[in-house]
Amino acid sequence: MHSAPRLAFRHIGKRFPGVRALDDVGFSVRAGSVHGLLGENGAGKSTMMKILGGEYVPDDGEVAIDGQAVAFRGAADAIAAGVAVIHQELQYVPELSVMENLLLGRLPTRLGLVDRRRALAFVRDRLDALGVDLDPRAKLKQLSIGQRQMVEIVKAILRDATILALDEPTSSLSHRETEVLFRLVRDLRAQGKAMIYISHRLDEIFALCDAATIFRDGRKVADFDTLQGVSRETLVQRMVGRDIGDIWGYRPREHGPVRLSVQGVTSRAVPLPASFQVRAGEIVGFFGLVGAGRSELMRAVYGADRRLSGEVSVDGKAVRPTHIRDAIRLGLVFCPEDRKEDGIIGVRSVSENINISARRNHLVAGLFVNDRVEARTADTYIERLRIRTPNRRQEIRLLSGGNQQKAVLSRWLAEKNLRVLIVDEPTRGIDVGAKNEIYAVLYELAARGVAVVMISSELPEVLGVSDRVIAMSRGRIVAQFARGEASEERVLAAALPEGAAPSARQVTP
Amino acid sequence: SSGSNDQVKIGFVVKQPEEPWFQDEWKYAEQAAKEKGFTLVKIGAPDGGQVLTAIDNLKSQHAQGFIICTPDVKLGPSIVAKAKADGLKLMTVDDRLVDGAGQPLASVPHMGISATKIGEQVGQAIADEMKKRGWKPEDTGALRIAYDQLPTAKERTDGAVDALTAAGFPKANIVNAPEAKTDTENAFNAANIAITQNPTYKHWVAFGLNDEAVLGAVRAAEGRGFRASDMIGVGIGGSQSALNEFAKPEATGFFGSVLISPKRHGYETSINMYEWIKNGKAPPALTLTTGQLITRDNAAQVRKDMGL
Amino acid sequence: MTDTRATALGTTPDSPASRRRAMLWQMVDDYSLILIFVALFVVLSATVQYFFSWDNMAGLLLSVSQIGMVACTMMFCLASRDFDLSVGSTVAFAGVFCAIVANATGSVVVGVLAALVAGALVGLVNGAVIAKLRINALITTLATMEIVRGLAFISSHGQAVGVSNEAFFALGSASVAGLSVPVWITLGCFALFGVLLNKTIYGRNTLAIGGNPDAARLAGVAVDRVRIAIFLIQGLVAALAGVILASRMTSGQPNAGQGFELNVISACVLGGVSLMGGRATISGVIVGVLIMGTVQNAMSLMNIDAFYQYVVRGTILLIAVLVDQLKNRRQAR
Amino acid sequence: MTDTRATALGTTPDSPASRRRAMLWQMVDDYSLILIFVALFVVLSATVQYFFSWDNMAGLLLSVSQIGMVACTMMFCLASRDFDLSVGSTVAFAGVFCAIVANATGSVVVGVLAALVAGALVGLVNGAVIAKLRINALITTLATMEIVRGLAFISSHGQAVGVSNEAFFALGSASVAGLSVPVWITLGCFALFGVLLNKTIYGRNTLAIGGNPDAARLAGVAVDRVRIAIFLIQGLVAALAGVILASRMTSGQPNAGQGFELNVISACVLGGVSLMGGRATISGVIVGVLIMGTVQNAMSLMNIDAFYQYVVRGTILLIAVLVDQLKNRRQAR
Ligand SMILES: Nc1ncnc2c1ncn2[C@@H]1O[C@H](COP(=O)(O)OP(=O)(O)OP(=O)(O)O)[C@@H](O)[C@H]1O
Ligand SMILES: Nc1ncnc2c1ncn2[C@@H]1O[C@H](COP(=O)(O)OP(=O)(O)OP(=O)(O)O)[C@@H](O)[C@H]1O
Ligand SMILES: [Mg+2]
Ligand SMILES: [Mg+2]
Repeated sequence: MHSAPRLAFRHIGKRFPGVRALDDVGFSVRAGSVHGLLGENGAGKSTMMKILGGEYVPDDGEVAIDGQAVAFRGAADAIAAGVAVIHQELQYVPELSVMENLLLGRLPTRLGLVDRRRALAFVRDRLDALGVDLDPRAKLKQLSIGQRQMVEIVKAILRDATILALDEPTSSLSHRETEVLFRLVRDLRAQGKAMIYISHRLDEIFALCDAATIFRDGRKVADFDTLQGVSRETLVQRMVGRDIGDIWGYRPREHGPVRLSVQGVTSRAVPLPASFQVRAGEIVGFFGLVGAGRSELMRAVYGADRRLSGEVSVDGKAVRPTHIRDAIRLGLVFCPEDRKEDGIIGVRSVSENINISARRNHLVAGLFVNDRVEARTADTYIERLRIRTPNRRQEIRLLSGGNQQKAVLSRWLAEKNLRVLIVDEPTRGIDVGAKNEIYAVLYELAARGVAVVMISSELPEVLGVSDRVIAMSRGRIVAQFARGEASEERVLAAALPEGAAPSARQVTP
Repeated sequence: SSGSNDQVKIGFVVKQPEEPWFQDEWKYAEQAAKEKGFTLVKIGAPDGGQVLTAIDNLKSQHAQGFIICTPDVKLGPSIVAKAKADGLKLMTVDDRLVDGAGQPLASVPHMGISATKIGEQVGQAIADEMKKRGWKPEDTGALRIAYDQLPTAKERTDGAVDALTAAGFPKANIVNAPEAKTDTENAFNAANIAITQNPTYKHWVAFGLNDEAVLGAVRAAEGRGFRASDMIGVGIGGSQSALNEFAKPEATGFFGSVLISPKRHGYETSINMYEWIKNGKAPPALTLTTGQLITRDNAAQVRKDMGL
Repeated sequence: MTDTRATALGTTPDSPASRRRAMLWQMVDDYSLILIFVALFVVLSATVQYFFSWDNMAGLLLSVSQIGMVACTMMFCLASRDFDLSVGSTVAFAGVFCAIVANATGSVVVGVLAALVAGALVGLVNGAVIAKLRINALITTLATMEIVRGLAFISSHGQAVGVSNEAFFALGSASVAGLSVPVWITLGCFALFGVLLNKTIYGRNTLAIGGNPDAARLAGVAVDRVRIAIFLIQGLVAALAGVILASRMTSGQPNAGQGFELNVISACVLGGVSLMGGRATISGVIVGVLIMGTVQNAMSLMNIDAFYQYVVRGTILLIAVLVDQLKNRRQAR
Repeated sequence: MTDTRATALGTTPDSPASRRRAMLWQMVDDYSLILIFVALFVVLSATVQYFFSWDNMAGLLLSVSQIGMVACTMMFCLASRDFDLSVGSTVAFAGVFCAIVANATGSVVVGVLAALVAGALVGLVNGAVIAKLRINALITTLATMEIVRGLAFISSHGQAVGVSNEAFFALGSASVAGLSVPVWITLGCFALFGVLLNKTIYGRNTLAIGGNPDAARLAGVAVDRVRIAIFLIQGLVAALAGVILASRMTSGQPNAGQGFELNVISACVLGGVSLMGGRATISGVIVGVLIMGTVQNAMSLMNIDAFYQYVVRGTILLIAVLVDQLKNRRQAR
């Protein structure tokens, strides 16, 4: 296994206004191997991949393929050189079909016209061969996020690239889809491809990667030729620069009276009535496979989707069905899962994104924004959640994915009159250190008497953080477990649609 | 619009349906229709393409003939050809069609007054009033509120310039003030700048393609301190804009307007066309009307005399 | 976002009946605008005298022929998330320029070719400035709209330019199989650009660029080149429309086509082309064009007062999109 | 936990010199359009006779006063990712309506109020249709543009409506401290809407909606209400502009304000307001308005031929945005 590196980064440097994203970073990737890339949010991983994909031109240094320096002047150059990058922010065309997205830029033609039949046959063949279950004619906008992500992955694979970079490919994948992906990656490795794999889930790194590099603050802090014998703690320590003892840090709390009461709620996406309650100081974890309907249920509770029937109340006060502002005024808030579509306001500053909702509590004369208070709030959360940004005035779209997530979360933490916090996949795309911070924040809120609902697709996280676990399957609440009773097997067995054989995803951050 | 095929149906196509002038023409044509019992189809066609569409439309409705004021006289050959192809009798009003070489199409019966003629009348009226007030031409500037994009507008203002210079007004004192659009506000801005450029003149006169253009110039001059005694604006059309000025308690710089009778143009042409269709009596090949200057003093009387 | 997932995935097992119902609705949705138009057409045929006659239909088609041609290319432009205000000026300039060149050279063919090249050039400039210099399409084409209109006035001295060569008029007035040449050309454009949009790489790339420019670029689509091509073709077709208009009017007129751009864009948007890019169908555009033309035609036939025509036109426009919108309401969460 | 601060700031410490340079560039970037305008102004002052005179400055300001007022509200409209083509018609209708009501009641105040209410109503209809019925803003306001223009013609029978009450004319022609009332009102609008945009929850919510309407809604912004308010205020201000125009011209004219909407939108876009929403500054809009007015003014002063004015206007527009764009090129990649 001692071949020369297929791909090498040499002394790469990249600056953005106010940010040094990469500073003299280099590492190399062998053919037939998967190279893990780790680091905190904003460490520069995605920037490196964009350089590899020809999107950015590095300020310093070079990329070399087979020892030969290459200078990509656009994505097309990278593609021509056999490089395929799967980006963290999915890049698909919602209105086009799976087939067209997969073959975008290289549709087959006959007599100048697109040969749909041949294209469909080709795509079907390849999908079958890869063991991926997708309808090639469905439009991308009709697919779940996980399926869209699968399309991205397949798109890269279909290009027959020799170098493949996957930037947090599993962040929205279901358990089964993740297994499909792992199998694909292992096959590709066997075919001798050089791959870079970015993830915040360390067990994925251990499961897949042959070697690894760790970035911190735009610099390389560690290289591992092999991950044999390397411990999880070592990686975490090198990534965040400190020890994180018990990642969950759970402490039992007293629970108060019922804060959030949901009775028989239905919506267009939640056809069967759902009911549950959460007490003050309680953290309830919602687990389910992707598509179980957790997000849809919570959207209906919040009023983001029209509630067709049922009652929602906070401290006994009813929340009207379509009035988000009502919910917020009563202290019920919801942090959505789709960061890009429903979360960030891209062209506005970090501070704006944090303060947009809470600002109504400190208006001057009921109309004027209190800039001083807002600046303080923003800075507090930037420091508290370690949001990596040059300053609070930076447009949020320029932040790394994980840091955007932290800012959106801050928006809700900043609510003064917070009584019920519903967070949907709060740690998606977030690094280990920051996860720890977020859990700490959740506990602190709970200790203050907030009722917390956390949706997560990571079972260990649900089990590690929740006082109570609710399992959903096919749009229904199917089981509840007190903290003591909840085990991976039991929760998973409940969440799986009957008949499907469980093989628990061993995810611990 | 109902009726059998032997009922007379006449189209009346105009280039600027929103203009008061054409509204009036239509009004009087309607009066003729009521008297004679034929159907009048009013269509606005602001550009060449729409003229052709309008003619097709008339054919579909089984009209037998139409009267048109075209947006561009050079459309002549195509309008004639289209009318012939669609089997419609054709008369023109206000603007006379010309052929490719710019010569009037004598074969098409026409009633109107040439744009140049009206312009000359305006120029003459201004020259007369200047003489009456005893202004020295050297001290007087003339605002030509220009909109040369529109051929009629150019002909009108050029006519005024010709008449003014013929009356001894120095050509150098004529200031071109092009307006970006043909509304009062744009005329105002154009005039305002022209006045800024020529701070030496003691008096101003103004003319343009219509009353609105002159009104803008008058307002601009007022803003710069030129009151009624230092300003002679003469518009074209005798529209409500002009009458509003005359109705004001104090005289303004809007001295007068050359009124053309929409009644003759609307009523007579329609009657002529009706006779032509019904009784085969061809209208006179050319009827030239004249404009008449109305001022504060005689506006009411003149309008009454014209039957307006 | 979440609405149609279930259908595509086919994981929620549907009964055949509900599936059929869903498919029916899908059809109604897809063709709702066509249905609206058909309803409008039937009502007008029944109530408005002379509306449903061959003469009137031929006239109606002729009246929308210029808009129809350019709507095809505007569809591409909007589908790629761009915008073009300069088409009206190009129509005018091409007509004038064609007449001038034809008069100067004595050859109609040379005149027409010169006008088409000039139009393509305007489009090329638009496209290059927008794609390469990355200037907002609205501002760019607003600027070229002014410039090209100016050129039309300058080159014609503000006067209509008559053409002496009779051969020129055939283009606009000759009639084949009962329909005039401009109508045939427009039908040809519908067919051509329909195929281009749906069946060629060019069309699919256009939709991809409009749907997500970054995704298209990252997939190796030559985004800049496609955008430039879109504008270039648009300029060419606008010039063609201008030449035909000049031929119909037997002269090139520098102030022709004012407000043309808004009509074309409205027809497209009415036809369901999204201003946010990525969504366009040729059938929608055709119907959009026809609705616009039909309403105007019917108003003339009904002898509606010029002032009231404004109100009627606006109201009908609103009603058409409103009815079309109902489907989205039904789909919404 | 020692490195918390460094991470939070997220920047590797730069040298003071490079920091200062970066800040300078930042300033140039933020104010590039202002710099362009200042340069233009200086050049014109030095080369064009009468340009830099009090009379001309007062005239220039007066000539952009109507556009200036409405550009303020259009800024909000565009910032929230909407679009309004109906303002020109509203200007005309408000002028006519004000004159009619003032004549009928004999009270100027009642006339002005009636016009303002009518304008607000037009805006309300726009806003409600767009926000509640979710119809595309372009089509909606195109429809109301037609309808309202029709109403202006119908109510005035196509004629200018003179006002008999002399008191009415003061609004347009009285002069305070050397500048006329319309100019003061426009300056007031700049100040008011500048504060509204930057300092109030209304402005911030507008920008948030433009940036991402879905996210804004989930964050508790009353999206529909804000959008309706934006259109309502725009209608109100357009009506105010119309009343002032009528007062300046001493009569309400139904054909006023044609093409007004495009001028206003261009001024905004020129001033850096993004058509994609979420980005707007009042300083940019002011400069945009001033550039438009200055170019027109200077061309007239220089006696540039009307036909060439089109070309010059288009070219300057292009150059202004091009220079402004250079900063983005410098930042890219
Ligand atoms: N276009 C840009 N302009 C300004 N700053 C940028 C830009 N792109 C990235 N950055 C900054 O560069 C740094 C590195 O970002 P990058 O996306 O590479 O991080 P990452 O390691 O992928 O983080 P995550 O795990 O959160 O995805 C961040 O601080 C980010 O804010
Ligand atoms: N992979 C899928 N298979 C079937 N239906 C799906 C799938 N993905 C989404 N759906 C549809 O969307 C609904 C819920 O989607 P969503 O993925 O948001 O659920 P979720 O439980 O919140 O899962 P997650 O938050 O992990 O995405 C389901 O009820 C289903 O109709
Ligand atoms: Mg990243
Ligand atoms: Mg979910």
